[in-house]
Amino acid sequence: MADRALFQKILIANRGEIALRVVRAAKELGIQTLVVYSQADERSLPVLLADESVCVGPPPSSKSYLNIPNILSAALMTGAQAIHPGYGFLAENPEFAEMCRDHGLVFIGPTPESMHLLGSKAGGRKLAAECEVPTVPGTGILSGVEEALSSARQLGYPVLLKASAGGGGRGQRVVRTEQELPEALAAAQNEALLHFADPSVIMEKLIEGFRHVEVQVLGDGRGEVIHLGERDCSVQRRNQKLIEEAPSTLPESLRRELLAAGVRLAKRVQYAGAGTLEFIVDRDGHFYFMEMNTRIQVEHPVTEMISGVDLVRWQILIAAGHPLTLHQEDIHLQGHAIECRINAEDPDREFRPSPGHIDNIHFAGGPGVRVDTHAYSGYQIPPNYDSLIGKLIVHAPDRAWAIARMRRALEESVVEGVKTTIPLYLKVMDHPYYRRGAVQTDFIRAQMGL
Amino acid sequence: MADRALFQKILIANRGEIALRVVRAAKELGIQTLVVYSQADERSLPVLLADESVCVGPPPSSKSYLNIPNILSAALMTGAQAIHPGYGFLAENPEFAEMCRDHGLVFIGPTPESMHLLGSKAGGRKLAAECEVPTVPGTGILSGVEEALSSARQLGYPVLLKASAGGGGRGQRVVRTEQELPEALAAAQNEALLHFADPSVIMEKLIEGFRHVEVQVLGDGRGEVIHLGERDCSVQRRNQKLIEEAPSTLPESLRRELLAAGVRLAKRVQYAGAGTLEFIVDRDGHFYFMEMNTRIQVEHPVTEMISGVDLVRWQILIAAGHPLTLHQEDIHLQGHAIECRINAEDPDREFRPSPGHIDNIHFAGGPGVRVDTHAYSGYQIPPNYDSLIGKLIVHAPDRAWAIARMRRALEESVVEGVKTTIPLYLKVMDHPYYRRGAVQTDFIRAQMGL
Amino acid sequence: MDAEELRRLLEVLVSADVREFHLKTEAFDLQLLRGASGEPSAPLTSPLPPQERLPPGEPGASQEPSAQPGLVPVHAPIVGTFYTAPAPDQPPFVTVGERVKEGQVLCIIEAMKLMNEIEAEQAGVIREILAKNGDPVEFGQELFLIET
Amino acid sequence: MDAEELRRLLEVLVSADVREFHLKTEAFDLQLLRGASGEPSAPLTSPLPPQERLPPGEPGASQEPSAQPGLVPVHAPIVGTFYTAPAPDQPPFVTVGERVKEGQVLCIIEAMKLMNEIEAEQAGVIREILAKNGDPVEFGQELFLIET
Repeated sequence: MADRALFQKILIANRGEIALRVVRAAKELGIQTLVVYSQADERSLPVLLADESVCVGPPPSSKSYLNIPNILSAALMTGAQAIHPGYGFLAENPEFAEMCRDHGLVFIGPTPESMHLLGSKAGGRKLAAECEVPTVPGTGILSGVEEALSSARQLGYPVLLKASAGGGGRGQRVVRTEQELPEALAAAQNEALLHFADPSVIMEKLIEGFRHVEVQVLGDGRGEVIHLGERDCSVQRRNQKLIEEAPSTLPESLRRELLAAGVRLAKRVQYAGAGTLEFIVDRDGHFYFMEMNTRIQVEHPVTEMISGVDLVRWQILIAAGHPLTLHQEDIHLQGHAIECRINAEDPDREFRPSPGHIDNIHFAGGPGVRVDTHAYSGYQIPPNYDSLIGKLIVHAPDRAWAIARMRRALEESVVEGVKTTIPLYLKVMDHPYYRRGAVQTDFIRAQMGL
Repeated sequence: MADRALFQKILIANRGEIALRVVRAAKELGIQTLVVYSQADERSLPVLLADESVCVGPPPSSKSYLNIPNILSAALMTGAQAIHPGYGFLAENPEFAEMCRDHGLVFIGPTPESMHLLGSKAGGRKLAAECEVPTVPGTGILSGVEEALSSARQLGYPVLLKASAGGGGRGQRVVRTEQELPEALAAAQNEALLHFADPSVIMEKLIEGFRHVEVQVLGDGRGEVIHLGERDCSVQRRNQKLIEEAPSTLPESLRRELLAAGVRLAKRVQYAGAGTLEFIVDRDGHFYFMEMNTRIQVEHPVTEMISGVDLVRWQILIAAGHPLTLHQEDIHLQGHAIECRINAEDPDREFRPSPGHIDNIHFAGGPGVRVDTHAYSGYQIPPNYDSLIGKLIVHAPDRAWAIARMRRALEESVVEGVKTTIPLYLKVMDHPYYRRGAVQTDFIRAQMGL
Repeated sequence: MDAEELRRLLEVLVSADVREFHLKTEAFDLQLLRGASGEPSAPLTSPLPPQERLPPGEPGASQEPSAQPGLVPVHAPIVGTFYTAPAPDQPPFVTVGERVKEGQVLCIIEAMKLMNEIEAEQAGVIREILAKNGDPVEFGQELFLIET
Repeated sequence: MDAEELRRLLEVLVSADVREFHLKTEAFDLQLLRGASGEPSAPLTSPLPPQERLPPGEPGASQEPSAQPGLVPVHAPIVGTFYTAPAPDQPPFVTVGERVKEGQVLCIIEAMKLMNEIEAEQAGVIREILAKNGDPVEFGQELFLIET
């Protein structure tokens, strides 16, 4: 399939390690790469390694990586045929996907229609009901205090208020008593309006102590969908994933149910490309569908390691109209993979970002180690974007070995000039809870006191 | 099996990337590592990463890495229980293996007896005959000119004279006519005496234009032997391997025959540990057994990539008396792997070694890329040893993709301060002969003019 | 030599980027060493093989700013196609040597099928036109040099 | 030069990023060294996290040679166990302060069950014994300092 003419040139509308990841996939397919970048990223590795690059704006992302006219102009004037949005920025913006289509450019991702359908929590909840996939008991968009009070009584306290359009924990409020509810609702609506330009808020039963488990799917846009196993992403801090692994340590029967539910949901929207269905799994082994991410995820490499499937390559192939020649029975998940996100942050100072000059960087190598990084010795980390400077991924035949391998890989890795999360991860690898595979999303706070 | 108590501490009697490779395997098994080193290697990565290190001599290897009393003393005084010899140096020295045994140390490798048996070309030839594995038509040790002349008449010119104890092309003479023979024999005997302290010379039919293909085996020392596929190592320069791949591009039936022959030979000597049976395959698809290497090979990672088996871990486990729980039916070879040996050499100046200070080194990452290197930014390459500074290995579902992946990985890799073979390998990846999989051992000279 | 005298001396040394300095008079003997490690530190800046580096002639925001004294560059505020004239059959907006007023249209950048007129922010004389008619230009690229 | 004057002088030096400074006048002689460890900054030499670095006390050929003037180190010529005396119940070969002759036995290194006597290569006075009785020593490790 590498021989078949696909796109001649694609534009990569992102930065950092994911831009580099797409450059790599495109190069291996023989596709020319054009990376657009902000002035802060002029000396970044994806820019230096791409066949072409176009500056699309000053450092603030609102004026560069979110500058749709400049990005589309760059594509049109250089003859790129498709745009890969990476994750974040424009990756889940259906308007951008539509504008690509309007200008005769292929958006490497699902259709604007399925993005619309899956983009809001309310939409996802409706879809789940149609597919008989459980969601956390909750409401649609709340009309006002009256409805909120009666819904909460029905669900039972504690409940959670959430922005319908939101993500990343913004606009969320935990409510434990009836007294707090009216004020919390007003606050949540305000915050939702502020962050997402939409005051709509929904209510859910609060699940306390759970794991974050997600299902990776690939769909061909014509109803064929396969899964590539699930990932456990419960090691988080303030809703930010830090360590991910595949497969999860859930019991086999529960895994099978989860995977089937993920495929059912993605099939329902005739999903095209790579997507992730996020679930939470409570202590009793009940799982609830949360939302679908209609893009490649940061943690996709753990799935690539256990499945041997190149997800970014498939994103490009599917967008180019290539049939999904992989079938479910071709997917054999092998061994165990773990990813640590190396962030330029200071774990001793509340994970404050630590941008600056990387004097020296040296990542681990050897068997079963994969490194995805856009950083290099001499690289200046710009303060304008997130603090991810690389991902260290290991693969081994079983989980205990994968942990031992990650441990030795972390010990080998050195970053001089900025603080990183490496020392924290060494502690996690030695932590009995983590080693037992019994980590919930509050682990870093509750068990490690951070 | 990682949980089972094996050795508490092993001594690593080697340097460079293979010492680091063994450190990694030991760490993942929870075994303490002691690296012995020469004064030239004090700041090398394996020394810095090992739990302990002991200097055993000055830079010349004869006084350090070959200094058996100092190495054994280091093991005895630090309480190491086993010695891993890596490759080269003491790896194929049966006397050293015997001395280890005499001092109550486990030599991580085969028994001295099978090393003796397999150590000479004449020994290997005899073994092959017993196992009905073809060898290049030839003689035993030649008694003199009379026997040489009659043997050559029987074999047919051209013939090859070879030191029985030798390797690496030393003591070899091609003889194309009867007139040249007496003088060539004397010269070969002299050279053999000079290099190997043994003037014994054998004669073989000269095979012109062949591939170097080798079979990787693991044996438990009790007669159980499995293979992990073969490697094609035909991209060579002056008998030095540069690029290796697995599997070979030989026809399926020939591969099967070769693999079966390799297993038959190793079983015959009740081989223990990891070993390699080297064959040459001529243009007509005939294969001939050359010799067995009773150690880990530089190019072992390509086998690890396609088999998922950690060969160095298995060397340690088998030496510790662990049963070989892997069976032939457990081995599923997947995809295609290629290794490029990154040498600090100048391809434009006849591959002259280019030792010195590495100002900056940055190896490729991303999916399907493995890097085994002891070099780092700021590392001083000592002039005392070989020029290998790292190995770049890729794995992909098929050979064409593996070549594309290696191409992009080579493009990403940077070494500043010394010359390397990277530019040469970029040319090889683009060469139609290499891409077709039709490379013989004279490729670099005959097709690339180097 | 007092502190004030020394301060003035140092200013001169800094502005001249002097790194090592040794002055001996009858009254005093002064030695000093300024700045980072002494080494011109930049061995690590290029993680790329030469063949991967941007060809020097390629248009890019990476171009060194043309720091000729008295010349002010006009940068492309958007990404698009650069046109020197309002239409193919018409004369260019400006030519080299021409005096322009603040707010005068210098060129058009076509982006997303829209023609965006780029105006002079300062009056002056056009000394150089750095992009060619029909060139794709990126954000921040220098288009003109104006002598003000 | 009083404290206030010195303070102002330092401010000036800091603002000019001066690292080394030496000023000698009739009234005084001032030398100062500012900034990092004084060490020529080598950010690239250590590819290892601190916990992986050799503990400073560990015996190792990596020990800085004891470059005191007039003191000559005696190095271990082989790897083995260091003994100060011919047998546990006997007095040591040499003690600190003792004058030794060329060729005099200083210690024993046991390697492979063989006792190797290590002799002085020069005459002098033992100033320091750097290894302890029973220590494992590696090649090149300093065992004694002799004042010649």
